Amino acid sequence: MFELSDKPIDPGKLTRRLADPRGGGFVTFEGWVRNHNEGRDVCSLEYEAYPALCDSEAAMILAEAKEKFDIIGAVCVHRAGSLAIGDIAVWIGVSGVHRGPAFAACQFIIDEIKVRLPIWKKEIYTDGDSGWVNCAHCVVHAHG
Amino acid sequence: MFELSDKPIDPGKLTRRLADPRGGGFVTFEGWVRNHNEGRDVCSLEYEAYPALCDSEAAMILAEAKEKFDIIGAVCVHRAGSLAIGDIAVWIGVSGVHRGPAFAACQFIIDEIKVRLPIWKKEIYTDGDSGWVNCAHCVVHAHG
Amino acid sequence: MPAKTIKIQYFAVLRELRGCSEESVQTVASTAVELYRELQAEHGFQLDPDALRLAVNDELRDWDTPLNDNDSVVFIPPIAGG
Amino acid sequence: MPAKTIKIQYFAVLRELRGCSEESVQTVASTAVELYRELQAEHGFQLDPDALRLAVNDELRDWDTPLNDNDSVVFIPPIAGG
Repeated sequence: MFELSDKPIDPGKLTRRLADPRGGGFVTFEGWVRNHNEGRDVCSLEYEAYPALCDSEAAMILAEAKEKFDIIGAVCVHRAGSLAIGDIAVWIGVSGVHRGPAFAACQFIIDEIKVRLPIWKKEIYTDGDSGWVNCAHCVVHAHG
Repeated sequence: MFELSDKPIDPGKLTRRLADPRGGGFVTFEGWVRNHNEGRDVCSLEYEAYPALCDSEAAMILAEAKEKFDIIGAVCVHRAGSLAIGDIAVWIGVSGVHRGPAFAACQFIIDEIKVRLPIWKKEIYTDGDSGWVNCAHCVVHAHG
Repeated sequence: MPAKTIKIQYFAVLRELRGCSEESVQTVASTAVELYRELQAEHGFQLDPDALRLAVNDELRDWDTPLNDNDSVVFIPPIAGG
Repeated sequence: MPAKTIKIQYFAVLRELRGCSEESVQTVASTAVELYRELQAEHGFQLDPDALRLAVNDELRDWDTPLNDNDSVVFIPPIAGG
């Protein structure tokens, strides 16, 4: 299950969705908003998403994870909107009978999410400047 | 930080201990009590621990994790006493600036915990029988 | 070649450069890359197609995908989720 | 050789076999393995030292560790945490 959410992520609630009496190992990944990136002090973030393609890509990633790894369930939620330092930007939970596949699947999902989901991140810096992450050259050209 | 706990584990509370504005990736592992093991239906579990050696071994494991991997913080809590199916038997949380070391450290810690912490698990089966896990031969000898 | 109506959604840096999230355009472009070249010429987008990915009707597509009337198009700037 | 007082804690399967969690014994055993052999003979423990680990004064030790008066000893059955 994947969800784009405008509201704060509640790990406890999401974990309960994955509860399963067969489950022996449960691995989660939380991406937190850091106070720095590439040497600059970050004050807050804006996430913007392309919802329709996020949904279909994420569904494909979760299906691939279930095919590759011996897991029971997997859930991923990604935030959209304004986030502060320490907020959870993305949450992934994977349950399995054994822990090895749960760890591997959780890493696979976050790795794929990062390169495949059409989500953009604008960093607002403490010096008042801001910029789209991974798009430094776009901005330079735009001003050029 | 390591703790042996007689009470249910609260992941939300433990996560807050690891909150850090530098943190970008946070990985957790939860070991859940499964309803089966080695082909037998499990009804509940009793965990027994040797507290003094658990504390010193766990402190060593966490220190080794911090030395081997570029992480910010790591917490581990293990239950003692009676547990039901679905209960959290062990919780590990690792925060890092980046996710790779957080995943690696979390896996390292649970792998080491499993082989080094003096904790024993007695399974109570649905057929009324019970047994110490990893100690089938002890029981056979004891009855022999 | 008859003009087609294409719906375009803009996200992130392209939304800011274009100054809107969505528009409908009339075009005779036969492929997505031709449409992008037209928009570049009109709005001065400096991003090369190599830096972008393309979705047509909410599915990832190659740049030489032919466009049909009423297609919906998104030019996807470099992503940074997670 | 003078007798020493050794405190023994029992856990898990050994606690059940011995029927108690803790006892003090008087022994002339000079090493932990000698003490374990005495207890085996007395209580019929069928577990071989190879299947156990040893802690003396709450630290992991080799079986040939010499015992001193008032040492605290734990024979550690196969573990299964996590």
